[in-house]
Amino acid sequence: MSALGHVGAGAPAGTPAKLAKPRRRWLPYVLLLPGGLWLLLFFAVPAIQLFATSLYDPSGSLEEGYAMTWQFSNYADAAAEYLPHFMRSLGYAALTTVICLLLGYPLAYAIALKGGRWKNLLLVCVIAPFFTSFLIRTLAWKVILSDNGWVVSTLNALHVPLPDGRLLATTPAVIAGLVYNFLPFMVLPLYASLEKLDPRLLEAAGDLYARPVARFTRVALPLSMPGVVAGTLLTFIPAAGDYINAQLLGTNRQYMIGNVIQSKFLKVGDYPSAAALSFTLMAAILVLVFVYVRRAGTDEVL
Amino acid sequence: MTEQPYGASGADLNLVGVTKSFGAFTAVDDLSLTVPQGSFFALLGASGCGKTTTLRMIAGLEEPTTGRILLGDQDVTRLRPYKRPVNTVFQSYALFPHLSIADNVAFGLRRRGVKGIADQVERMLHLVDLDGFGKRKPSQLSGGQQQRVALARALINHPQVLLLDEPLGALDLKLRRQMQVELKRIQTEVGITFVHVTHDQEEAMTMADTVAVMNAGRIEQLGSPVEMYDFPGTAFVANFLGQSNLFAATVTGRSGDDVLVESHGARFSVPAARCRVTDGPGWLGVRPEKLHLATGLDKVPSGHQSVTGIITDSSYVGVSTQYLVRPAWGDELTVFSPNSGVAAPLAVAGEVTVHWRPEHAFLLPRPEGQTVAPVVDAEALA
Amino acid sequence: MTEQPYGASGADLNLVGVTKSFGAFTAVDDLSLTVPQGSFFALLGASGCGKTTTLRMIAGLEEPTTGRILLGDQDVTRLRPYKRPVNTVFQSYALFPHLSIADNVAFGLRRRGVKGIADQVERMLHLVDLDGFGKRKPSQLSGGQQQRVALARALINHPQVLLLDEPLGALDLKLRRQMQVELKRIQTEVGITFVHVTHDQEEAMTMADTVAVMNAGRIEQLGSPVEMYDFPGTAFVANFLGQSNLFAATVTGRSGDDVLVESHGARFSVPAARCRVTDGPGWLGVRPEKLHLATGLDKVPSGHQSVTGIITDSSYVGVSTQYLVRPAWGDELTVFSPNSGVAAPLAVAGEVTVHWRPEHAFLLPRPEGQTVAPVVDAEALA
Amino acid sequence: MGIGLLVLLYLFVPIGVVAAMSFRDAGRNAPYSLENYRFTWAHWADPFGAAGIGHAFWLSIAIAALATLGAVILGTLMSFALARHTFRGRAATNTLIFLPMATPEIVMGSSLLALFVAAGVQLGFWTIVIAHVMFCLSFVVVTVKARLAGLDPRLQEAAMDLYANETQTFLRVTLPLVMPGIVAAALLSFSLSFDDFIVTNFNSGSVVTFPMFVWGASQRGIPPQINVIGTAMFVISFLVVLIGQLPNMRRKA
Amino acid sequence: GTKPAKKTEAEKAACVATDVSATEKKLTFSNWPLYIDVDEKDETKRPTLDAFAAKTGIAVTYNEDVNDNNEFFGKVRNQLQACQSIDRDVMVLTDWMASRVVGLGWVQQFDNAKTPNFTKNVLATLRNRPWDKDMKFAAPWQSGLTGIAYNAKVTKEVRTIDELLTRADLKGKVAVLSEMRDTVGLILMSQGKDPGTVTEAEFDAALEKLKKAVDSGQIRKFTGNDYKEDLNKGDLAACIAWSGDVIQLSAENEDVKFVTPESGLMLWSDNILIPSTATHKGNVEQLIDYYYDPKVAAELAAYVNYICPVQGAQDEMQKLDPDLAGNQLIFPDAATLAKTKAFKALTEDEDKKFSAKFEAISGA
Ligand SMILES: Nc1ncnc2c1ncn2[C@@H]1O[C@H](COP(=O)(O)OP(=O)(O)OP(=O)(O)O)[C@@H](O)[C@H]1O
Ligand SMILES: Nc1ncnc2c1ncn2[C@@H]1O[C@H](COP(=O)(O)OP(=O)(O)OP(=O)(O)O)[C@@H](O)[C@H]1O
Ligand SMILES: NCCCCNCCCN
Ligand SMILES: [Mg+2]
Ligand SMILES: [Mg+2]
Repeated sequence: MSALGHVGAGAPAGTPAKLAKPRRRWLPYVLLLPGGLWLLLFFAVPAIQLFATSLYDPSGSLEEGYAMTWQFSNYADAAAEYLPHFMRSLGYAALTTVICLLLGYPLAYAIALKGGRWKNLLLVCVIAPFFTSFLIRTLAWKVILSDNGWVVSTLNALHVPLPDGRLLATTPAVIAGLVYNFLPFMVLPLYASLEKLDPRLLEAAGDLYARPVARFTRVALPLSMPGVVAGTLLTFIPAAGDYINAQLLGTNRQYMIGNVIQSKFLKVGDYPSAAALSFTLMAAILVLVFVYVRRAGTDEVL
Repeated sequence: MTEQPYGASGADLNLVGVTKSFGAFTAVDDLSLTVPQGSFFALLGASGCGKTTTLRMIAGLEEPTTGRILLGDQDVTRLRPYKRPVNTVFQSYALFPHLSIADNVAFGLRRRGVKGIADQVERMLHLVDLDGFGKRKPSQLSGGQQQRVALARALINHPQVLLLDEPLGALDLKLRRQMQVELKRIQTEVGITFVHVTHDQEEAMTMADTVAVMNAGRIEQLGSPVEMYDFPGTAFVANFLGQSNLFAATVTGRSGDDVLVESHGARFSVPAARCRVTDGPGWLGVRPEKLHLATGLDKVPSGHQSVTGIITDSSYVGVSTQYLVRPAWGDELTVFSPNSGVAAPLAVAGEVTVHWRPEHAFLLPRPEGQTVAPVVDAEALA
Repeated sequence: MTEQPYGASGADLNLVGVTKSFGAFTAVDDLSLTVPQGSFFALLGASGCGKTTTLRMIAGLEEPTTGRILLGDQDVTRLRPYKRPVNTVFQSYALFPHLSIADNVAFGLRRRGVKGIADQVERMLHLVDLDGFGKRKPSQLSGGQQQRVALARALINHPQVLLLDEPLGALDLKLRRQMQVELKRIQTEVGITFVHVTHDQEEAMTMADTVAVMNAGRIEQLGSPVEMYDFPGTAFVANFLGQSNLFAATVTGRSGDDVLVESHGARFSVPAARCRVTDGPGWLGVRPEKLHLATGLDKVPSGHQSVTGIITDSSYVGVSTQYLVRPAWGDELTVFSPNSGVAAPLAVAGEVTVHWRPEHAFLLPRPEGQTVAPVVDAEALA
Repeated sequence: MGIGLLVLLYLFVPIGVVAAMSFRDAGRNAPYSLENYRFTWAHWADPFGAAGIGHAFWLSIAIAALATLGAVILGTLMSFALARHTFRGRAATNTLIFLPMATPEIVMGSSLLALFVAAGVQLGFWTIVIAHVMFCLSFVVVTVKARLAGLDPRLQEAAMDLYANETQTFLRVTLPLVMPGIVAAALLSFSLSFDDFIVTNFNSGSVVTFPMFVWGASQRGIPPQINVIGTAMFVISFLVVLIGQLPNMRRKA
Repeated sequence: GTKPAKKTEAEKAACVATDVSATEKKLTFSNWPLYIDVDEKDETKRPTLDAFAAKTGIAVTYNEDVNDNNEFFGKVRNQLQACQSIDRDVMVLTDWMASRVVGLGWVQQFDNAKTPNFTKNVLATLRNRPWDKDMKFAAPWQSGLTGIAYNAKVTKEVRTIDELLTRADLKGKVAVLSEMRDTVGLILMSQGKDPGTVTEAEFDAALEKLKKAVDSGQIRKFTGNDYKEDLNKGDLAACIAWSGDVIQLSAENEDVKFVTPESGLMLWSDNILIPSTATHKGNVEQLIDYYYDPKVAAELAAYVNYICPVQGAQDEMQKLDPDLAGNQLIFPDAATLAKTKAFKALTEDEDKKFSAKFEAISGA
């Protein structure tokens, strides 16, 4: 299981191993062929086709058919109309990522450095809840956060201010759901990189007058940066595209861009605009990822 | 909060009855020790005997189960590591891979909020002969260079005590000797207390003022290297600090200042001053370089004691030739014969007489029934 | 497929003009070499000089850029590794962590479809003194034990040639000496060709019939260890194989069988038979153990040559005491004085005369203008 | 450490609710909550008692198994190529592998749907498998590649030195050593596939997978058997992984 | 670009699947939740369906996977358009969606000769509807009413749409239906307008009212049939809901109550349709005929509490449960029906425009 921890943490230091000499130059291509074709066919081609769809004339309909009119204005329209949803998606995803980091770091740290012989067991504890279907867990959250549940009544009794006196169908509930569902995507890569952290470096820092806080900020954190980067990406990206949490735990005032895309595709049937929204989302995420990875200075992250 | 007087004129390091147990296992057992200020102290012992644990307790990385650790008259037993005027050079260097060399060296000062660090770092890098390397990352340095950075990183804090945990363990022989000279020079220059842990008894002996040999969590013997080598306290020390030829012997009597012993049917004498036991069983010991070879009993100088045997192996190691000689009773003797160009090499399978001066022998305690000298087997202990 | 005659009576290993380049960098440069069947051959050289690359080409893990490798009269240059009657003991053992010790040892035989392996494995484990360890996993063994498994795993195949790439590099001094004895014993018992790479010149000298010193991809000198130590071919070898004191000198003339040289204003002589150059600049060299100390010029035996200086350091290393003596011109001399109990130790800062017999000196080539002897700095090469 | 344990507790809270609900005795139209709790074993005695649930569950297991198999095989081959060889187009391949991870599920699901419809492929079991292999693939490559990169190449050299040819070296040494990485990748794939709703929902046609069943149930009233299966999956996965780890733990102990 | 989805007659004909009913005694049925009778003692049993199976030997796979017309349409449209099987032989959709699917040519005709009960017993009001003049495409499953439901445990009675959309104590605890015709229809009526003749301006005014409620946070959700869970639990205090659902719920949870708003109720019906790619048309015909037997219809109505589309069922109900036979929500009389309105049949253009406006408020 410890290898599970390597998810997204990137290759450990060291150059790729080479055996004797590459006698068979064609070998890598043969190895790549099936998987590569799969990705090309079922990821790249659809993506390109989706892009084409995003440029159809939006006045068409399924019934009437669509005409390709290179309608770049679809993008402008989508962006203009759904800017709040975009901002909300990115905002929620960012907040989710930050909270996941704050929760996941201590957990990964504890498992990696204090876990000892319980390491694997603890890691299993992180993963096992995720074999219970994600929807079931989210429904369980609905029970826990229910307006008439004991959590809300306790908080109310303690006069903790809640939005409209409830938890369900509020922004905090959506964020909580997102955090819960994406936490393992943060913990696993973090664990992988913290596991490689030499505890002697922490001791050395202590020996060199670093108090616990400095030990963390000056040594542990910078050294686990690859894990932080991988974890934030693996959390942020799916969170930004999610719609289930907003739908089950929020109201339509919490709806994210995913809800819009989903409804356009599956309910309204406005394909060009749905495709344009999809592509805008993908582009926005890629740009953010690119900038982030650059700034974090870890190029070979994934 | 009261800051430690970093680099203040130090005081002796005292360990008083320190014990450290991990569960049921006692790694360090009621250890008491005084290391005078400014001295170079070496801790020697087989793998797993508790050396690292001792250092870690001094550094504050491990808390003693019982006992106290004092620096001068301050009790530091329960002080957090970052509050102790003690620094460590770790076995594996433990350089921060994400920081430049200069930042590594500056680390301790920065944590203490010292200003104007650049100058000090530069001077320190100069001291360890690494001028101009400040901008590199640790991975861009060779092993020996990294070792010196680890040293600089610790030294720059002017600790009262510097702990060195096998800092040379990973280096090859040549580089190791070079670094030993360097270390000794720096210690003499800066004059702080060094506590140096090593596996290599030659290293301990060349560098230290005082050597302590540890065995299974306790100190077996402690003293100046010359004295301990010359007249070890136990068979363990005799075998651990250099090589020894030990014969199972029994004291048979006394003749003036000499103790008389019998071993494998032959009779020998040892000056009483060089005997740790004066009756009952004992180990009669002589160092290999104190043994000389003669081609016949008649060539043995008068006053020397001797044993005759067959040469079973000879190996030329440049400086000296090492002979193995098997006497009638079996166990081989090791003889180092210096290649100073005086005598011609001897042939394997020939008969020789091994002889020594009685005052080069020593007599050590031997538990009744033990007939094989305690061998230092690092593996068995690891 | 024609199988190799595994374990067939071997033949000499021949490297003919072998060169290996990695891009623009030449790691091994036109190397020619013959290793007689059944001999113990040691390859010595600083880090990065091409030792591992040479072994890898013999094993077939790397293909030479040019040149040929022959086993007897079979050209194996382009044979895949698994078709060569050659096995390797890797520097880091490279034991298969997922297989038990017995399965590790049996690996080679299984691949060749040999039957009735269990017996052979048991015998081999016995040979390396690991009876009863067959069921363990490599991670459950100590370093020294793992090393012996690596050896058993290779030996069981009865290769014609066994390559050993610093197999003892990771062990501590004591264990290392122990394993050296073991290796030598096994080689004598099984009688196959060993090619042994090491950093440690003392190891090379004690174990090998022939030693080759490599420098920057080429063989600097090759010969019996005793001869090479006694009369090295170059200043590099003189410094790499043990220590040497080298004075920059110039040949001034000849007197009978002696070559006369001048160094730092003093005049010395060297027997012509021990001179690699007979005119122009040279290095006058004497080994530290061939130097003797006298407390005054009058105490120097007749026929000896001498230099007077101040003792700047002395360190007791048990077997001998190492003195550093600084003559008038500055560069320190190293003198090893055996602690055979004959002479009393000398005090630091005292004046002494260092003397030697002319036939213990040697004269080596020195490029015009070079005044500092080539130092062996593993770091600089790493 | 303390915070870590609290977070772990947080991860377990909903599982506790699911487990509790799996033992709740309540009528079909009773509110889905822990109020008026009465205990019963009945649902555990008949976990597939609700109409359609058993079918959906086994369907999801089958899909996850196939998707895992496919993704692990394709992904392992790819990671070997990427970790062991330098070749033209390596960077492009890396990007192609990274992109699906960087693409929100909804975009992947919808574009794939458009492809299947345009190509006239009948939506259903196989389109789900295809989609799942596609999005699991990247995770497999990343996981196995990391393991491979940490693998000592000298072990393979040692094998060749000991008379193992390329195939034997791969089967006897490389594969067993990469196994933990592959197992981890498989576990990850399985859970990703088994749990997927978004992509599946787009490409399932009329097939109902377990998450889709749950989704439907959440809209009309949740049969208690869903909680039984949810709890059982948790316990089983926990035990499987734990048993797989036992030898490991003992060694470390 | 893409081709129009509307099929030509030739295409329609080409797309109709071969009927294998003769050899395969089974069918798959997609329906809304709470639309079938369930055995009180054994919740896995459905008495009328089981009786059908016993009588005809046809095994029915019954799925409750229709939650919302648009959602269901969205799920199957790609396949139906591509003339692919959706693995369903029966789907139940509301009038307006049924009309759309019929218009697209995605369903097959059934043979009236094989459904004598249907031809004979279907209510007069449900005959010869404009989009199915010959009664060959759609057989009403149930009709129903849309009104207000509330949970008395969490709130006091909610009497009007205005209360629902503005009452402060309901803030954040109100749901309306994502079914545009239901939600907007009720609002129109609360504004004194007739949903049957709605103009664009009236529609916009109604949406304005809705938008205010959304923006103020009064409305928590737009739901399909999934309001049921939250209302039952009390996370929703009140919502727009369908009559039969609420009555069924109240049988187990007496806090849940149905209210007829003073301004009136919406009336609609849901229809059995046979997708063009369905392969068990013959079996479906038997099913239709079976459920149009007044006795069966009464049995079903007694459980689901929706308006029964079958003439003669009221008499059968009299025997079964006289209380229910007089229930206005199941067998409404003329006076009750006068308080109900059906939503106008929108042109394709209107539909698109209205849906988009409604979706802009509800979907995001
Ligand atoms: N955290 C621990 N838990 C249990 N036992 C420990 C722990 N740390 C050390 N030990 C045991 O204590 C003994 C002493 O260990 P220590 O590291 O001090 O040895 P050492 O003398 O430094 O050995 P080496 O020369 O191999 O570094 C060993 O037997 C070791 O196994
Ligand atoms: N694959 C390679 N590509 C480029 N350079 C290489 C490669 N392998 C070895 N070298 C270079 O060739 C030279 C010789 O390497 P080799 O490993 O043979 O040294 P070595 O003598 O075994 O050193 P060491 O004692 O440190 O093991 C080194 O400078 C090394 O950097
Ligand atoms: N529980 C059955 C609900 C049926 C609702 N049909 C949709 C009617 C839309 N006006
Ligand atoms: Mg240690
Ligand atoms: Mg090497």
